[in-house]
Amino acid sequence: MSAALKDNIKKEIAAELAVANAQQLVTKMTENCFDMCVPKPGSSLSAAEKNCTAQCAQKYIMAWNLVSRVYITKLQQSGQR
Amino acid sequence: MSAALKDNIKKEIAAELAVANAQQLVTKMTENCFDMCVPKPGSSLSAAEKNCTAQCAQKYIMAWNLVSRVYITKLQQSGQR
Amino acid sequence: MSAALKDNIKKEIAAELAVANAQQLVTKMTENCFDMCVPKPGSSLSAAEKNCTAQCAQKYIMAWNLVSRVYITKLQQSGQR
Amino acid sequence: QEIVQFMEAERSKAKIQETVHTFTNLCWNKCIKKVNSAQLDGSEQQCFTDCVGRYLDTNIDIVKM
Amino acid sequence: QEIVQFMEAERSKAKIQETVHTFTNLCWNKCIKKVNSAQLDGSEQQCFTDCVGRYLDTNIDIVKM
Amino acid sequence: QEIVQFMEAERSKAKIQETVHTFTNLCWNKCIKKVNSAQLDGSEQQCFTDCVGRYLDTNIDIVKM
Repeated sequence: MSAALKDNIKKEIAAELAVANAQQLVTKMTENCFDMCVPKPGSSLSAAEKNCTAQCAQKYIMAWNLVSRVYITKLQQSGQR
Repeated sequence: MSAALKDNIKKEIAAELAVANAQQLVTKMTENCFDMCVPKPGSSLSAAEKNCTAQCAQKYIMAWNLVSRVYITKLQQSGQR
Repeated sequence: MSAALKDNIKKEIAAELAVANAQQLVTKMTENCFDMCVPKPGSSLSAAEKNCTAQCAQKYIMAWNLVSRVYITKLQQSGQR
Repeated sequence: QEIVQFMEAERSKAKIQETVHTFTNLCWNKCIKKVNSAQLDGSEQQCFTDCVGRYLDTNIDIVKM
Repeated sequence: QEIVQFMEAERSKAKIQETVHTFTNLCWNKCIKKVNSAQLDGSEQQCFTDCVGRYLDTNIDIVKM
Repeated sequence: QEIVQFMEAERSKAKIQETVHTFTNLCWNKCIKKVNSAQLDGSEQQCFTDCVGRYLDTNIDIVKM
């Protein structure tokens, strides 16, 4: 197999994983932020609900990144893989 | 492949999907209606608990059908598939 | 296939199932006991939290064994498998 | 390929049904506090309709971010 | 085919264990409010037994509907 | 085998990310009661850090039992 072909396959695998991860993140964010910001859904999202959702989503991503850093550090400390 | 054989295969695939969907519905209905109608399980189901469960199950099916109609309409409006 | 080889394969299959079951049990115990015993996580587990977790885990295993017995008895009574 | 096409269609139907299960469960928790009848009354129907609608709006807003 | 049969049996065992995990988790939330000892006391044992029994009864009633 | 090795590495990455999703969701419920800003403030950051740490400690204690 040529190096170029190998690179292509690797890129595709990595891209598929990245997409699956992003979808999972969006699903969890939507679930948690809808639950927190839209307790009683009305006929449309109010400005306050939209604002809350936008802040919530950014907060959720920051939390995800923090948890990721903390967890990977713990994994490395304990020598587990 | 004969048309009759094709039809048979299609029927089997459709039936399998229908069974899986019905099982999922029964599982979710049981979970939610047990949680709501039997907060403190006793030595047998009381008449009130049985009545609540029966009403709850019918309500759940109506909710499923409504959600299904609303969701499919939204999908069609947004041109997604 | 020799009887010895068959036995080995069976042992491996059974061991794999046992490991998967134990992992699932540990995951569920950790989730439930962390939730109950560590409502506000601090910089380390307190003695009270550790004590609660140890008791909770033993309780959870007893509950699992009880539920298992009750469920299998019900399955046998109803003639299902 | 007729069968393959049919399977594709069934698979996309299964995916939609899976989402309907998720939404029904999620909106049930928001819309039904207790069971008084076997019917969905008007305000419950409205709640489910709004719940699905606003959930999808929230999802779209998040994806667009 | 001995191995195949054994695998079938193990698979059905795995399915039962999966249900036991689900029931234990569900009934834990109904029966255990706080942890005071490493034992299941009498009323907790009764609660788990009734919880599994009534859950199965509810399931049967719903399927029969 | 270079590809196989790469796939192994990606799979172990996917497993870690799956755990990160689980922990974020679980600690979100413990640490965030309402949304007042788009930032994680200091005490929220501390809460997530402690939540992951103590969850892993609890897990280790249980496995060692």
